[in-house]
Amino acid sequence: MLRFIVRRLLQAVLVLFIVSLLLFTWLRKLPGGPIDAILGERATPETRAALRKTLGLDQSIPVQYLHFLNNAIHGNFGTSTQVQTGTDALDLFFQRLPATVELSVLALILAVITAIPLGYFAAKRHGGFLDTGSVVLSLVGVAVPVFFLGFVLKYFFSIEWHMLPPAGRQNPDLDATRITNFYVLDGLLTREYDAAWDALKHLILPAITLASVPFAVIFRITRASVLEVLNEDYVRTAESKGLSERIIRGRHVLHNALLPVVTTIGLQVGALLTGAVLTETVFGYPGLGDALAQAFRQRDYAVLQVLILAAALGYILVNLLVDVAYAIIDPRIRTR
Amino acid sequence: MTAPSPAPATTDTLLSVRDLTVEFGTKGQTPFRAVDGVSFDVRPGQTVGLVGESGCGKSVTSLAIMGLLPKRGNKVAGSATFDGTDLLTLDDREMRDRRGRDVAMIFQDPLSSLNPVVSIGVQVAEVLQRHRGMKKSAAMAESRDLLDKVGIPDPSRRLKEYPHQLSGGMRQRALIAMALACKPRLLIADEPTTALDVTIQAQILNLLKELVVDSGTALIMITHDLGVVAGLCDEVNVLYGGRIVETAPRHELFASPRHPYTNGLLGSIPRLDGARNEQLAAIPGSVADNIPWTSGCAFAPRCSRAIDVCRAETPSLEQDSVAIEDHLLRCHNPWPTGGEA
Amino acid sequence: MSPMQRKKDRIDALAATAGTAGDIPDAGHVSESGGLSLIGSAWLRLRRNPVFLVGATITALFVLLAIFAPLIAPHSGTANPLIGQVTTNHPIPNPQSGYPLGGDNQGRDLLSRLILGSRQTLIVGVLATLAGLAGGLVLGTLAGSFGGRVDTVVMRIVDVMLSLPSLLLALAVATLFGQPSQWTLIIAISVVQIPIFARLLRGSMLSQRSSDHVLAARALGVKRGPITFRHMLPNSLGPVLVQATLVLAVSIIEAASLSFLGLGNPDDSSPEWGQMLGRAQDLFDIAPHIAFWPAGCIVVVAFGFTLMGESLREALDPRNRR
Amino acid sequence: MTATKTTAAIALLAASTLALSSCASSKRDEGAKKSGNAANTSATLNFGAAGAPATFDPFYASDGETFRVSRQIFQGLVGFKPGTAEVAPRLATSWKPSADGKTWTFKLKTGVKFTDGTPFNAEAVCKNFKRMDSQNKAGQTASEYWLANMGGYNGAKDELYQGCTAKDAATVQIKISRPTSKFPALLGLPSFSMQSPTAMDKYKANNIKAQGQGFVYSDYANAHPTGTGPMKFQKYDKTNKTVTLVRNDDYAGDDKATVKKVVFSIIPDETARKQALASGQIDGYDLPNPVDWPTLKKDDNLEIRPAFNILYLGLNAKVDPDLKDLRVRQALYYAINRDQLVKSQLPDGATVATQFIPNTVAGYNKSLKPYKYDPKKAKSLLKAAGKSNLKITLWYPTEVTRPYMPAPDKIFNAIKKDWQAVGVKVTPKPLPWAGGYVTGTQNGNAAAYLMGWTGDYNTPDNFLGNFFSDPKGQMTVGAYPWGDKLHKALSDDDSVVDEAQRATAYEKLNKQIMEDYLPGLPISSSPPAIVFSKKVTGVTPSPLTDEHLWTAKVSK
Repeated sequence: MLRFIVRRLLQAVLVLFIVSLLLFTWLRKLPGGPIDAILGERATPETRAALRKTLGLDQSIPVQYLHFLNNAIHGNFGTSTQVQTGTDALDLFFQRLPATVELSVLALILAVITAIPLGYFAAKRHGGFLDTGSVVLSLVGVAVPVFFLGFVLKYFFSIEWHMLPPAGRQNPDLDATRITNFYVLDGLLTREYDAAWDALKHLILPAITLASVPFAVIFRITRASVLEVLNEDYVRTAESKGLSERIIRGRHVLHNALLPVVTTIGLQVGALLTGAVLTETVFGYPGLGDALAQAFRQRDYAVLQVLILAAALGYILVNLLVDVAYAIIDPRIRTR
Repeated sequence: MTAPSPAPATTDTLLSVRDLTVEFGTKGQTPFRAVDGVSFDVRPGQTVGLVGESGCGKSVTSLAIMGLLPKRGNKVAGSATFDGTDLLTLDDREMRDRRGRDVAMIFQDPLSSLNPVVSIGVQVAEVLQRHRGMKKSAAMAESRDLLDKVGIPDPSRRLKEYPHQLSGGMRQRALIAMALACKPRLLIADEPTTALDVTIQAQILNLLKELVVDSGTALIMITHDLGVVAGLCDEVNVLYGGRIVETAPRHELFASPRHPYTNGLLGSIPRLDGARNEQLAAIPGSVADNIPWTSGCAFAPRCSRAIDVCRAETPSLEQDSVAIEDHLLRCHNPWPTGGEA
Repeated sequence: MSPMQRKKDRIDALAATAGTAGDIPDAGHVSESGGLSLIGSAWLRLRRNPVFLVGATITALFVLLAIFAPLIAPHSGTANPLIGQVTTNHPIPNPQSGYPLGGDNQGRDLLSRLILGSRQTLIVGVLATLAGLAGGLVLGTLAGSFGGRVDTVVMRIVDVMLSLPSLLLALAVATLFGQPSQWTLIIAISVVQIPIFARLLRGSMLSQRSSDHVLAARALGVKRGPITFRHMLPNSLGPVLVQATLVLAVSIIEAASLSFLGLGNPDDSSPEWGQMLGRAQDLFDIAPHIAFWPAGCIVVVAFGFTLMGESLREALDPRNRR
Repeated sequence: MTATKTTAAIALLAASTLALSSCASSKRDEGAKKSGNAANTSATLNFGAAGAPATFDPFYASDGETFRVSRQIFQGLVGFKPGTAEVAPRLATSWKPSADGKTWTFKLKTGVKFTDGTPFNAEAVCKNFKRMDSQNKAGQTASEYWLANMGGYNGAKDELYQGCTAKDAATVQIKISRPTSKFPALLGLPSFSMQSPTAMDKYKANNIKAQGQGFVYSDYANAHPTGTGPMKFQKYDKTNKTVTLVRNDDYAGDDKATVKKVVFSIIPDETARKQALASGQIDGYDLPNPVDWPTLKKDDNLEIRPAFNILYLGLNAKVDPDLKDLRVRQALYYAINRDQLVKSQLPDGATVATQFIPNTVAGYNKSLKPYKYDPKKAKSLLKAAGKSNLKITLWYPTEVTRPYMPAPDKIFNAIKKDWQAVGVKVTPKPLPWAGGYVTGTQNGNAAAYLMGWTGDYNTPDNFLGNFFSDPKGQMTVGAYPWGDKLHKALSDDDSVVDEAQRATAYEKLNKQIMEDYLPGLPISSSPPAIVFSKKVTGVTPSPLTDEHLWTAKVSK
C-alpha cells in the first residue's frame, strides 16, 4: 500500500515537471503577454522594451525556465500582473482556494446526496417512471451548457425574484471576521451567523450550477452499477437468507455498487475545476476559476502557471486518494 | 449443533408442491413457460432429487418455492405448502422470516454467490443475527463453530477473510454453513457441486450427507448428474421442458428407467462396470429443439423411440402399469421394464 | 477491472452469444435469445428501444438540416437587411414578416443564422470528434497492441493530458494559437478527447490481447500487425464509436463554453450555435430569446446524440442484456 | 460499515468546529452592521469595480481601476473642475508660470493634514517630487505616467522635471526644462497626488522590485496609502475581493464626504456587474455596456460623461505600400458609413469624429467637416489611384472592450462590409488584445487596425503627441514625406506658452492632419457612461473618469 502511494507520488512529480515545462514554454511563446495587458494602448515601443528588460522577458526561454524552477523551489512562483497585481501568485492561489473549495465541496455534496439515492431507486424500479424520468433529467443535465444554466438560474432567482444574490461571495457591509476564509465555517466559528447565512446564500446558485454535470454522471454510474449488482448471485444468496431489506440494500447492494461510483467521484474533480471556471465567471465568484479565466484573458503568466500546476496536482492527489479509498472499501484490492 | 437427531417418525409431508407453473414474459411478448404444472412431495428428513438438463426448469422451481424469482415479468401459479402454509401466498415480510430459518438454499457457483466485499464471518453471522436475534459477538462465535463444523480448517482466521481468499471447496462449505446456520427443516441445494472439481465434489456431497440427511433436515437436490442422485436421494423427479417426465424411488429408477430421457441421462454417465468399448450414449440435440407440450411430447424431436403419437398427443403423468411400487411416467412409448439404452 | 471481473464478463459474453444466458431465462428477451450474434441482438433491442429511436430521430433531423441548411434558410447568414433597425437603444430587431425570429444585433436574420448554424455546429462537432478519435486511435493502438514499455510511456503521456481538467486544456490550446479561429477551436476541443479515446481503446484492446481468439491467432503465428488491425482493433471499436457519439455532444457544448469565455472563433460570418450563445451573454436580460434559441438548439441536439450514444452503449454491452 | 464511518466523520467535524469556535471570536466592529439601515451620512456606497486595484500607491499605477480608488483618498496640487477637464485649484490654491514658462510657483492650501497627522506643506510637496524623481530600476519602469510625462529620472537628459524648492511653508516652486501645454494640468493626474512623506518613509514606499513577470510593491502601496483626500483606506479583503474606504473626518476641504464608507466590490464579468446592480447588491458601476443603456436609463441613474476619447482606424504605409497614396487613404475614409456605424454600434451621444481629438479639447478645429459617406467618390478615388482592386488586412482586437470601442468585432464587421462594397478586399486579422494585438499595432506591424485613446488631461498633445510624435511609432508617419514636418509641428505647438496661441496653432495642425496628411482615419468619439442605482445621487460624471464618489447621497 505504502509503496503504491509513494510510487504514485513520484509519478505525480514527474507529471508536474512535464506539465510545468510545457506550460512555461507555451506561455513564453504566446504573442503579446503581460506587458500589453499592463500598458494597453499606452504601450509605446520604448516603455515596452524597458518593461521587458526589468521583467527579464528578454532572456532566452531556457534561462527564464531555470530562473522559474529555481524560484519555484524556493516557493516563489512569480507575481500576478493583472488578476491581483503585485500579489505573489502562490499567495493569490491560497487566497482564492478556500472560495473554490467551499463551492466545489457544496456542489459535490449536492450532487452525491441527490444522485446516489436517485440512482439506486431508478435501478430498483428499472424501466419504471422514476427511472425513465431521472435518466432523462440526467441526460438534460449534461446537455445544458453550464454557464447557460447559471445564467438562467441567476436571471430568475436574482434578477426577477430577488431571492438570492447574483454575484460575489459575501456582503462586505457585514464586515465579517475572517479566520479560515471558508466564509460559512468562519461565520459559524465566530458565531456571526448572519455572515455565515449570507455566505451560504451567495453559494447556493453557483453550487447548483456547478453540481449539474457531476450529478448527471454520478447518477448514471450509480444506476448502471446498482442494476448490475442487483443481478449478482450473492444478492440472491442474501435474499435466500431472508435478510432484511435494509441489510441487503446497504451491505450487499450498495457496498458493491458504490465501488465504481467512488472512482467516478474522483474523476469529477476535474469536471468541477472546469465547471468552476465557467460558474465563477458567471457569478462573479472570487475563486480560482474566476482568477483563471481572468488570467487567461489578460495573460497573467505567473497566475496561470500556479493555477494550472495546482489544478494538475490537485487532480492527481484526489485520484490517488480515491484509489486509496477504493482499496479500503474493496478487500479484493486491499488483501492482494 | 448437538448430536444429529433421528428423523421424525412421522410420514406426513413437509413440503408438497402442486401444479407449480411459472411463466416469464413481459407484455407484448409470448410468455415462456419455464415450469409447467410440476407437483411433488418432500417428507421430513427425506432427500428428493430434481434432475434434468439446464433449462429444464428445475432451478426455476426451487426459486419459485423460495420466492426468489424477480418480482417483475413473471407469473407463478399453483401451490407449495410447507407444513400447512402455502409459501406462494405469503407476502414479502412473512417470506423473509421463513427464508434462511425454515427453508434455506445453497447455490451453484460458490464464488459469485458470496458477497466479495464482506467477510465470511459477517456473511454467516448475519443469518444468525436476523433469525436468532443474536448479538454480533455471539453470532460471530456461533459462526466460528459452524465453519468448523462444515470442515473449514482454522475457522477463526477464515472468519475475517473474504471469499476471494478461499478455495472453491471452502466457499461451498461456507455457503453450506450459512444455509444450515438456523437448522432449517428444508434445504434446497441447486447444483451444489457442479462448479467444483471432482475430488471436492465428493467431499461436499459427503458433508451434505452427514450434516443434512443424517440430521433429519429434508433436502431437495437439484442436479443434472444422476451420479449425485444415486449417492444421495431417496426419491427422484426427472424434469424435461418444465414438466416432470418420470418420478420414482431411487433404486426403482436406476433399476428400471422407463422414460427414454431418463435413459439418455443414465446412458451419459460413464459406468465403471461398462464394457471397455461401450461408448456413452449422449442425447442428440438440445433443449432448444423442444416442441411445446401442448402439441405433443416436448422430448419427441430428440427421442430415439419417438412414434407418431408422440408428436400428436400430449402424454400425461401416470402410474407406470408394470412397476411394482409408485413409479410415475409421462411417455407414450417407454422402454420395456429393465430395458437398457 | 479485476481479472476476476473480466473473466466473468467474458463468460457472460459467451453465454450471451451462445444464446442461453444462465439458467434463468431473463425476462423479456427469451424469445430472441436463441443464438443471435451480439450486434444482431443489440440491433433487435435497439429497434424497440424508444430512447434510441428518439435520439436517432433528433440526430437524423439535425444532420439533414445541416446538409440542406443553405436551401432552407430564407436569408443569407451575413447579409444585414435589418441593420437599419439596430440602434444602441434597441439593439435587437423585433420579429417581423419575413423575419419570424427577428434579427441579431448586427441586423442579420436570426432564423437564417440558426439554420445555417446547424451546419457549422455539426462541422465543429464532427471534426473535433474525428481529430480526437484519430489522436486516441494512434496512442491507444500503440499502447494496446505493443503493451509493455510502449504502453507505460504512452499512458504517461495520456496521464499528463488527463491530469489537466478538460476546459483548462482547451483554453490552453485555444490561446496557444496566436490568432483564434474555427480551427483553433476545433483543435482545442479535440485535444481534450484524445486521452479519453486512447484509454478506452487501450483498455478494450488489452482485454482483447488476452482474449481467446487473439491468443489463438497468435498461437497460429499471425504477426502483430494483422492481429492488431484484423482482430483486436475491429473488436475494440464498439465502445469507441459509442464514446464518439457522446463526444459529439460534448464538443458542441465545449465550443459554446469557449466562446463564452471569449476564446471562441471571433469570425461570426459563418454562424455556429455555441458561438451565437457564447456571444449572446451580454444581451441575455434585454433580449433573452437571442440566447435561448441557440441554447435550445444545442440542448436538443446534444440530448439527441447522448440518448443515441447511451442506448448504443447499453445495447452493445453484454452485461446490460437484461 | 460505511454508515458508521460517515457518522464518525460528522462527529469529528462537529467536535473540531466546537474546538475552533472556542478559540475563535468575532472581530467585527459593531458599528458596521448598522450601516445598512442608517441615515445618509452613515451610509455605504457599494461600487462595482471591473478589476482589482493594481496598487494603492497611484504613483506606480496606470489603470483606471486603481485611479478610481486613489482619487477618493488622494489629492494633487491641482485638480479638475467636477464634470469637466478644466484645471482647478486643489491642494494648491493658485499658481503662475514665469515668463519663459519654465518656473512654476504654487501657493498651497494651509491647515491641511495627511490622514496620519503629518502636516501638508511645501516641504511635503518637495519630498513627494523628490521621491517620484528618484526611483530604483524597477520603479522607473513601473511609474509609467512619470516616465511618459516627465521623460526620465534623476535629471536624465531631456527630463521635463528640473527640481522643487520650498519658498516658505505655503509656497513651492517647480522648475521644468521647457514650456509645455501639459503643465500644470498633468499635476492633476492621480499618479502625481501628494502622499504623506512620513507614511512613505515608514512603509518603504519606494521599495518596489520586479519579480517573475510582475512588480512587488511596498507595504505602503499594499496596505498603508496615506493622503489628504476625503476618504481614507480601511482594508482590502482579497478573499472577498472588496476594498473598503472610510470617511476622513478631519478632511480639510469643504466638500466633505457624505457617505461613511465607499466599498468597491470587484466583479470582473460585465454582465455579472449589471445584474449585481439590478439586484441591488451594488449601488453603481463604471462603463456599462451601451446595449444596456436603455434598461439602465429606465431603472437607474445612467450618468453619461462628456466624450473625451477618440476611436480611429490606424493605417501604416510601411506595412502596406498601397496606402502611401493619399487618395487611397481618403477613399477608404469615404467608403465607411460612419453615421450608420455610430448609430448602430456605438452608445448614445457618440459622434462622428472630424479629427484626432474630441471636441472638448482646446485646439479642436470646429471648421473641419467630417468625410461624408460617399462610396462613389471612394470608388473613383481608388480608380484614379489605380487601386480599384485593393487588398487590405484589417486588424481588430478580441477579448477586450474599450470605452471608445464597446464591441470591436461588430465595428470591424461594419467597416469590412462598407469597404467590400467599394471593391476593397478585406482580410480579417483578429487578435486577442493582450495576445499580440497591442504589440503588433503599437510596433507598427499592422497595415490597418482599430485603436483608440482616452485623454488623461485636457491638452491636444495628450492625443496627437501620442499618435504621431514617434516617427517609427504605430502609424510610422516617418515613412511619409511630410513626416518630419508633422513631428516638428507637434513639439513646437506643444511648447507654446500662451494658451490662446497654442489653441490656434493646434487648430491649424488638426486641419493639416485631416486634409493633407490623413495618416489614419478618426472614426468617432463615444461618451462613456457610469451608472448608479436610483437611490444614489450627487456624483457628477467626469470626462476624465474623475468622479467624486464621496459626494454621493445614498437614500433609502
